[in-house]
Amino acid sequence: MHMANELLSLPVAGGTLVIAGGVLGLICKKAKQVITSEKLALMGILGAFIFAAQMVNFRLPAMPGTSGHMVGAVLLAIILGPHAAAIVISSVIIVQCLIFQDGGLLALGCNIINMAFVPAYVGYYLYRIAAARSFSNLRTYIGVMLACLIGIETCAVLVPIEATLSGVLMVPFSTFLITMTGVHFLVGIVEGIVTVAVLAYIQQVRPDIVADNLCGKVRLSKRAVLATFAVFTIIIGAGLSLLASRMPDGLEWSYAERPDQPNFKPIVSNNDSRITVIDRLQSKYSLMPDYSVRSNGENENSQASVGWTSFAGVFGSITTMAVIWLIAWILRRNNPRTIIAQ
Amino acid sequence: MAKAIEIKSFSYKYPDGTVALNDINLSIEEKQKVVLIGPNGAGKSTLMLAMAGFAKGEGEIIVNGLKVEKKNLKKIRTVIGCCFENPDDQLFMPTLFDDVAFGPLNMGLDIEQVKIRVAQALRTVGMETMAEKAPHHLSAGQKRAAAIATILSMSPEIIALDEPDGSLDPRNREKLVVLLKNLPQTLVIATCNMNFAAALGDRAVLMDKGRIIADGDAKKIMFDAKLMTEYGLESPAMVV
Amino acid sequence: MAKAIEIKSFSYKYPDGTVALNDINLSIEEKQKVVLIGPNGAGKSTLMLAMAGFAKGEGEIIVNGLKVEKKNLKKIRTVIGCCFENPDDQLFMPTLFDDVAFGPLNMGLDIEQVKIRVAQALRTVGMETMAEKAPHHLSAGQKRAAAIATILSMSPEIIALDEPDGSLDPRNREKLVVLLKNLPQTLVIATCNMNFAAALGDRAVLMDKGRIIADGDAKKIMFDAKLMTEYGLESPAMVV
Amino acid sequence: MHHAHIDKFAYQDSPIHRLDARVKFIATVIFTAVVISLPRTSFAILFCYAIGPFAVLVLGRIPLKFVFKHILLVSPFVLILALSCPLYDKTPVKIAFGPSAFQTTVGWMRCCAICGKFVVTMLALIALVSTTRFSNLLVGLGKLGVPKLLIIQLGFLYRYIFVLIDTAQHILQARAGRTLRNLGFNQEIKTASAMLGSLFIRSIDTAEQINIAMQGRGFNGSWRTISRLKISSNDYIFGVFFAVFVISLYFFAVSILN
Ligand SMILES: Nc1ncnc2c1ncn2[C@@H]1O[C@H](COP(=O)(O)OP(=O)(O)OP(=O)(O)O)[C@@H](O)[C@H]1O
Ligand SMILES: Nc1ncnc2c1ncn2[C@@H]1O[C@H](COP(=O)(O)OP(=O)(O)OP(=O)(O)O)[C@@H](O)[C@H]1O
Ligand SMILES: [Mg+2]
Ligand SMILES: [Mg+2]
Repeated sequence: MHMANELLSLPVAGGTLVIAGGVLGLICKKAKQVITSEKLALMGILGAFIFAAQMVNFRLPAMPGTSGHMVGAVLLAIILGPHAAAIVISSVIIVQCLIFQDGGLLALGCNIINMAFVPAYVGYYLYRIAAARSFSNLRTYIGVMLACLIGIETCAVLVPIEATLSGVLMVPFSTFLITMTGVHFLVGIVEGIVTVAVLAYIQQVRPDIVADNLCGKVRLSKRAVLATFAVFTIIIGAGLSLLASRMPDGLEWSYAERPDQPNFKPIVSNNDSRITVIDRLQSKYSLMPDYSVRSNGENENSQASVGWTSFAGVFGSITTMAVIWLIAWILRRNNPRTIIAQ
Repeated sequence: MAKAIEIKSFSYKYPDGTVALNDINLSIEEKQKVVLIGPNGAGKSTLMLAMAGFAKGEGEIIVNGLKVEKKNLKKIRTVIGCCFENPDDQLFMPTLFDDVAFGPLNMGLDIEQVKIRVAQALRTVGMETMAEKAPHHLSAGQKRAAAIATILSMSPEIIALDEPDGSLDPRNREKLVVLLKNLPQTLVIATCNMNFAAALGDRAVLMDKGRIIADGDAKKIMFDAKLMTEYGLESPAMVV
Repeated sequence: MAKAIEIKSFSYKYPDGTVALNDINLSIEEKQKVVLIGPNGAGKSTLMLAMAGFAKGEGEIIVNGLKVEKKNLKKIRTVIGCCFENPDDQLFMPTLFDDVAFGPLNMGLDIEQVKIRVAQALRTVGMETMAEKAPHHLSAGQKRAAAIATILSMSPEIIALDEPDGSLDPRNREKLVVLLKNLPQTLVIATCNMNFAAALGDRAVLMDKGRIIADGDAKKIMFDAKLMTEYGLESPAMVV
Repeated sequence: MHHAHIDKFAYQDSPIHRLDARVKFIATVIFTAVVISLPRTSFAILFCYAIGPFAVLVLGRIPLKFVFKHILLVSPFVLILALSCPLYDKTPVKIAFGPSAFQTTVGWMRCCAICGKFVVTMLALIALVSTTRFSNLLVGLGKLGVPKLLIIQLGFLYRYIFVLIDTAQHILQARAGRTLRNLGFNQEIKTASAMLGSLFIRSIDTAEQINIAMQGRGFNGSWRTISRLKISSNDYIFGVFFAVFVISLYFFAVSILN
């Protein structure tokens, strides 16, 4: 789920970073009026809670490709309100990047937009709409489920969009999209269940801490669970049949190039006009020019000289690194200072 | 007598490199009451974790004839019941009853039997009126008692308690001493309160810096003033 | 002598209905060292909270001549420094330095003065080399000392500590006794460890069930075996 | 409480550790930007860029084994996506490398470039994080204009992640100690939600205690800290080295490419 630097191009990374930074600045300014000093510690601790909750979660159905902090976004938005939640989750993402090196430094913008802003705001407002002023169990329950599911799916849609805009990956947009939304559908359901469970617990023991009071009572009644499963079976069934009809599209990559049929025209390749346009845009706003890949037979001579330059580059670098290491080793041996590692 | 626990040159290192246990050799007979004493950071808690199979290190630990390793863990945990340092961590269900019933239910007992066991365990620690309370509404001492009840209800053959006397007032502590003294099971108790240790144990194991420093008769070790001061402890003031 | 704290028929009820303090009358003189003793759930911690204005109940509390009420709270909190039970909750900044500097900075002192105070407070508790450490790198005893330093750096006229001896081994506890005994300020300490209480206090206040049972010379109260046993405590074994 | 192993190297001392957090942070951002904007099919230049973070790691006395273990730990998502490249772009290319030349596809070249860039930017990030105390990084970020509210949040997070992770682990241990057979799905869910709930309540209680502690020390809404960051001559030297390194490599790369 965490975008890495390498899957983004500089313009996309920079752009999202600026957007995320700007929005975050605005939110912070705005939130200053809403957030009382008593709430500061609560926000920080709830952020840490999301980290810790991942550990407890591991027994639940496996969630491939996601990090558990997704589980928190909607929950926090409901408890703290969307602004504070956006700030808390952004800080969770920054800590994941800076302490656990999960997600790249330049990809922070993308990650914050995908995993903090979108689930917090989309999720919160969906929840409010679905559960507004209704005191029925079921509606709140469905509101939370919908908020989690759609919040996460939106974020699952954003990842392939950003990647395609960047043009680094060759995976066709549709394939990437289908995979991501498929996987995150399951994740969303699990997230919904967990969120409802925690909310139900809070409702029981500490109803006072929720930002503007839960709408209705959240309780995992048997009927509600059954109803959800019924709805999801229908959705999954419908989704599957839809997917099946679009299969050739989704799987086109497997015969994008067919050696057994020399005349086969790949449907998707980098000849795709959209991708070429993006590519051109890319190289224009990149710091360095992209060089066109020289295909077979073209200008053997220049190819060879490039070969030697890159050879020199690689070996020169490796030698330099070895020398640096050696010098450091010798210095350290002659001057064994105690390391204050704790 | 049969051996309840046998530890053979066991060492354990935390992921950050701290050597918490260093070549531990210890064997505990059945029905013995052993107190683990030592200053803060000696490795008492870590040794408890290792006995229950939560700390996989070098060397061998054998509990009731079963080697502590992945495939035996389930069985070993029916044999040894551990109650760790912080009672808050021990109580994770919504009510005290659920918490005490959690173990017996998992043992596959039927409901009637579970209920009997829960009632018994709660009565033993004097909490029978609080079964329906939420654990986070209990006072510190009550939480401690409840945590011990969660172990008693499983009636394991070996009971291991880490600082069961922490944050208890003298009366509750004394109650605990009486309770523990009368238990028929093998008992391993870690504490740095010497009065409590002296009241409980027949045998004392003094640890420091991950090693066993002394092992033998509880009175003899604990009244060795020189030894105790050297390791930052004190002799018990009186035998309660 | 001037009164440091005066409590006049103060009562407090938790939101769930538990009456934790019931008609408390207490007055503490300046520079007195008072220990609050009592069994689990007596109301010691709640009384500490009330003194610092965190538990608004019926009755009156006057700290250094100031009535505890909303408009005085800021001033009162520069006068009384409270350190509650769990040191992990007391140390909330990324480094020890920031933590110890937090109070003085909020008092509006200038940076140079803050630095001097931090250095002094850390030296007093023997942690001057650890200023740049993150609290999660400290041991339990070090955390305890650090939590006390965060209070000392504000040099409040009254220092209130809740179970400062918890989870310390005898050596570390003794260090703490020496440190606290040498503080010039008014001291209010809650504990249910009688040895610790006897070593520290001139005056003891015995509480149970939210009431004050006895109040007077520490030695006299604590060696009154009948009284102590009645309220679930014990006489201290020796004066350290 | 004892997860020192995640950031233990940040507490060492070395010339690199003594550099100002801001300088290191900005350098890392620029370096990452330059590396990800490298051509998507070039691999050799990455090696040259790797020299930078490598030198910093070595000077900062960070064990390389630790670094690579960490990179492996966070790589799966990128790796999967990178490995999909060869499936989609099978335009054949011939690559010359020194004396030898071989046939491959653009997809593979891209895959290698993505993985290579991943490793190099990770090296840079780890070099930053393991030579800079998080507290100093926070102060630095604050000075660079990151909103205070966010800095406060980051501080709390850093402080309490370890506490709560420990708590979660303890709860899990307590549960394992009393779980003697496979529970049914229902029971599993019920227990998990009870555990999450109890963890949650503990978190809230902690927050309340912290709030009391903060107010007890005179906190009234404005967050004050002392900055102990100072730009020294060492920082200028590092800056010059960094600039020379990046700029000269840039011209080197451009000259290769054209
Ligand atoms: N999770 C951990 N990671 C790293 N080191 C740890 C961890 N837990 C404990 N340690 C270290 O291992 C050593 C032994 O710790 P342990 O908790 O076993 O001591 P103890 O005897 O129980 O002390 P106490 O009386 O304070 O409970 C100590 O030096 C401690 O700092
Ligand atoms: N948050 C709370 N909600 C309801 N009741 C509480 C709460 N905290 C404490 N109590 C109750 O108030 C009473 C006094 O508690 P307090 O914490 O002041 O006791 P104490 O003397 O500090 O005990 P200990 O020695 O265990 O620390 C107890 O009966 C306790 O159960
Ligand atoms: Mg221990
Ligand atoms: Mg208390």
